[in-house]
Amino acid sequence: MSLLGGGILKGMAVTLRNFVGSYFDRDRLTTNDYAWRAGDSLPQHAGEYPKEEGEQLRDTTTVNNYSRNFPMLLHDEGEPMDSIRCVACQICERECPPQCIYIEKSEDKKERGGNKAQFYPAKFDIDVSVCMSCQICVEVCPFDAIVMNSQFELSTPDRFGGLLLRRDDLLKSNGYYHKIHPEEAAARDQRMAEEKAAKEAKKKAAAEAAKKKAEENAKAEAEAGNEKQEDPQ
Amino acid sequence: MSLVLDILIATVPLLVIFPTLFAFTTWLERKALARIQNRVGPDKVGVPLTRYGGRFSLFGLGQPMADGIKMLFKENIVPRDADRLFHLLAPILALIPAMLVLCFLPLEFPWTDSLKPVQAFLLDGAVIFFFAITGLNTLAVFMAGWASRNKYSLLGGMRAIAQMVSYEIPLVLSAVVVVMMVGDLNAKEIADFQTGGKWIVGNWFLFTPWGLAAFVIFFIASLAETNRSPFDLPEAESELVAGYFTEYSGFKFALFFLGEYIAMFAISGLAVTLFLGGGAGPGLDAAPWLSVVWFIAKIFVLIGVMIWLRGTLPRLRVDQLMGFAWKFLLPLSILNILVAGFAWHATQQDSKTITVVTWVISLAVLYMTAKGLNQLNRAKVRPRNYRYAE
Amino acid sequence: MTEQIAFWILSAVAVLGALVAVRKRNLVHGVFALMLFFAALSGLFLLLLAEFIAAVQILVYIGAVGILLLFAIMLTERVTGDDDRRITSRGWFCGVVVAVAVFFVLLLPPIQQWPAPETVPTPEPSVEKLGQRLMNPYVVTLEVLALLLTAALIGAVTAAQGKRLAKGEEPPE
Amino acid sequence: MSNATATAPNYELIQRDGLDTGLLEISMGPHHPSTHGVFRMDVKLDGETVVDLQPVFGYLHRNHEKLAENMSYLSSMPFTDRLDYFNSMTNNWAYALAAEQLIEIEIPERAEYLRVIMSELTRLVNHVSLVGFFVNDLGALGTPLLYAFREREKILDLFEQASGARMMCNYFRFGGLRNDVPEGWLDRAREVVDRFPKFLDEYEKLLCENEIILSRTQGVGNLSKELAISAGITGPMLRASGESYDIRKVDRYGIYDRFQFRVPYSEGDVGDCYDRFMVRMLEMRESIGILKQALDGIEDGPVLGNAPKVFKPKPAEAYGRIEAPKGELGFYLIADGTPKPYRFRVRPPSFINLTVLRDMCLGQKVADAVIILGSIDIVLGEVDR
Repeated sequence: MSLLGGGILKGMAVTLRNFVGSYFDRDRLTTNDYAWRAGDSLPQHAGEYPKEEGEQLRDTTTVNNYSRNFPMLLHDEGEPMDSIRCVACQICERECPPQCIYIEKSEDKKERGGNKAQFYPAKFDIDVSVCMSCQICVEVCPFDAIVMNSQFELSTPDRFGGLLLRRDDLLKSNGYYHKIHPEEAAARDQRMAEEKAAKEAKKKAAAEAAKKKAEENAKAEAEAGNEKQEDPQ
Repeated sequence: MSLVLDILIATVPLLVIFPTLFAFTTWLERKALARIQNRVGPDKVGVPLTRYGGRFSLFGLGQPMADGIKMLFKENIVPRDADRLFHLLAPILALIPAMLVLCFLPLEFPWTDSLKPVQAFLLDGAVIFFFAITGLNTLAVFMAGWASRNKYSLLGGMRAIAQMVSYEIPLVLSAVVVVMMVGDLNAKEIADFQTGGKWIVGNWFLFTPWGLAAFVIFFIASLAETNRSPFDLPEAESELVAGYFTEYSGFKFALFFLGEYIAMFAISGLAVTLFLGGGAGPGLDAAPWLSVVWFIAKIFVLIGVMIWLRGTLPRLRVDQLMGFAWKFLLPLSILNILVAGFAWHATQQDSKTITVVTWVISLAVLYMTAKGLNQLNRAKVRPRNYRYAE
Repeated sequence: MTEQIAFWILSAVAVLGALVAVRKRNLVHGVFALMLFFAALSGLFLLLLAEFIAAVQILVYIGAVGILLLFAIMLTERVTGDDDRRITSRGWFCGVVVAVAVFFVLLLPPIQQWPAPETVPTPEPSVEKLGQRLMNPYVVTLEVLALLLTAALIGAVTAAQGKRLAKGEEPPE
Repeated sequence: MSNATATAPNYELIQRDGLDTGLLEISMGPHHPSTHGVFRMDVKLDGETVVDLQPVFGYLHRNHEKLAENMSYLSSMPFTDRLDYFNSMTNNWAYALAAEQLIEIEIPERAEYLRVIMSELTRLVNHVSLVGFFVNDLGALGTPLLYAFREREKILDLFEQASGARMMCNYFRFGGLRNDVPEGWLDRAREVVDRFPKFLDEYEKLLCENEIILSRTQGVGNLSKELAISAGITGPMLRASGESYDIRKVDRYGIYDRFQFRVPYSEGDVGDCYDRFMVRMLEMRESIGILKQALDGIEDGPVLGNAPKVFKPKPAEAYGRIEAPKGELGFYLIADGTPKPYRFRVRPPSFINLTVLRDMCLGQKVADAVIILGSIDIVLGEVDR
């Protein structure tokens, strides 16, 4: 160090450069308005509350590949409750780390989307004041019925009831899912289709095998019957 | 009756201009610090306190007004065990000396010449008075620290006393150089002494070796006097929460804030008077009232540097702070007085060569001393080596 | 007229400050009252056009003596310093006698000059003249005083340093 | 640690005759501006000198270990994010390492690379903001901290794009990662990594030569090598005391044996705040080197082996440890054949590094106690668990 206080002067040069740079260099000024980043398709003041009476709350879903906030229940095309994927198996309820999911299984079974009749959740509540957005429920769900939403503007004046999301609040269509997480949704749909195809193939194979087996069984039975007849013990 | 009128004419401008400047400075500081830190700073509140960011926001210039209103309406909390009287008096006592010393600044308002009583503020011993009254600030800080009945406050108050008492000495000693050169304690005389000269700045004391050294010492000491970073130990946020005003809220806090900034104006004003030629500047012949503008502009240059320092530097430790005052600034300022004395005699000869030689020698002596003192004080600090394990 | 008003206000404040300083049991309050007295005194000096003395009054008495007192209180009185114990005033009578006596001694010069001369020569005190006097006829005194203060300063530094233990030496418990 | 009567080893006792100077007891925290969370130091001051210090913690105790013993292995993963909430990725890794030992599972190549990338990015985030916080504790009004956060923001954006969350990433899974990074992510990561050295240059210019920082940090909070080793200190703090111990080199977990990198450590035996600060600055450069190699070496492939979501490991013990940015982070698991661990124990680096706080602070000024705490680098989520 040659100069008296040289280190301090160097530091001051750095701060001066940042001071000036913050006016010209986009990279230096990273502060942006709430929930808006360059390139996002959101309006600039996405996160601000309605400013005047009657002004609508703006769409505050982030469109980012894996962004996640709280879970939602998926349903396929049609009336939500007619095409809900959840079968109330309660795996997510059991695995949820902060235990924020409450499910009540329905009494009756309901047929949906051409599949065979299944139970459905009579009650499916998520307490978002407890939920920690960890996505474990999504991962353990064997039916791809629960996925992460990215709607983050959930503020409410009612801190008990308002933060307990009911089944009907949670139900979202697969189209909406495709809108907020296009890549992930596509991958999931593809996998589901593959699984379904595989399942059907398996079913077919199983059916064929069963048929074959049945034939064999019948044959064997016939043979056994013959034997039985021959050998009555 | 005319006396009352005169007093009003003399004081009201000070009472109006400087608090307004204070409001502006809070905005300036927040904005500048924000930009230094790559933030945007206040930009929402505009004229007249509009909510729409960007529409009438005017770079957030309405922010000080909003802050002030907020401060006024906040609850005034006094700790149960606090000394209520002193708790109330401390912020007032902090403001009074700061406002009082403003009167000693050689501000030449356009109406000053026509009215005699204003001149009464330009006392013969203005500089001495300035230092005497600035010192009263210490008491307010101590009072606040003691009356709050909070250990952080008390520590802050003790730190404030120690710091201000220590830094007053280099502050005064560096001003002595200028007083020696001018031969007068009158602020107006000192400012007038520096007018003229080449390119307006020729006679400024800043541009002499001893003046430069004195200015640097004065500026550093004034940072400490006004509790500015890097000497903001009495209110050290990371150690003492908020130091002596930990227990202050609402308008009392605002008064402390105001007092602190007014003290900044005052001490910067004195620095301008002593070293930067007072209200000297271009265009004074055509419009003498410009001198006020120049004076305040120079104050703002100094305050800008203070803000810049605040955005850059960490804080000193308490023992280093005292060591810096007693082991570095004090010897240097005493030596500076000696140098200035010799230089004054040498430059009386009115010979260019002797002047130049004196300047070079003074600069060298001052720089070497500063460097030597610096080395002495920082004996422990040395570069370290680091190895790498593969 | 204005000077009269100012004089009476300042005098009242000075007396009040002095009384409070004596009577108040809370030490810190007492010190601040004393400072109020000093400030009022400085104002009185200013009224007499003795501006240098006024400035020095503030600088030395409030800035130095007062703060020294505060330091002393802080160091000795277990941090807070607001001890509300009653002051036991044995021998208050002697105290009053001594006080009155001192007061009269102080009054002696004006009493001797009674009745006051009609025309008091208006003094023209100026800082400049004071400086000239200090630097010309009284320069030796000034230097000696400076030397004394320096000695005091060095003494204070040595006293403050205390006894530093050599490395490795056990602290006496 | 609780021996309150012991005289401090480096406290120069100054005798004052005849003055009754009481000690000032201050409770710094739990809502003090610079105790880095809900941490409390009961400090006894002689003037401004610390003569005794008791750390008090537990305000943030969340029963992490007991909770984990009552839920399946996978369900504990998001809770590990919350231990050291600055570095959720490395926490995930340490836990995944431990659990992977129990179920013996193959990890795909790409997942290993991404794990290294994520954890080194985490190291950058941690060190750069730690230095910012540290200088903030020194009183620098947040300027370096906000520069650090500016850069951290870019890395957190990467994390969000990959995992969906900025801080609570919950990204690692037993046998790999939860999902692959999106398209173009690696290019963005490379851009961030390439720009980082430029920022570091500026950062060093701002901080490393500043006389005030030098005089504030040198000789403050000395930690000798012996004490550091015997107290179990790990991470940059140990390396600042002069021991070149780094689990990335010792264990070579993951695929760290494939990368060329060096471990900076202090030459002397001082181990003061300055050393701790500098070691972290130097470590960031090495992390950038690792990141560049990893970003060059990564290839396409699956990221998750076929690990079951819920599993019942055979009764066994496992200890998985990594070099977290703060030190050795270990997870100790005992499986008993049920889907839940029988014992779940965390070895938190913050907590163990904090144990020497008193030794370092005694005899220093109160302002130093604050920066010593800052230089230890604690996160209360991990200290209290």
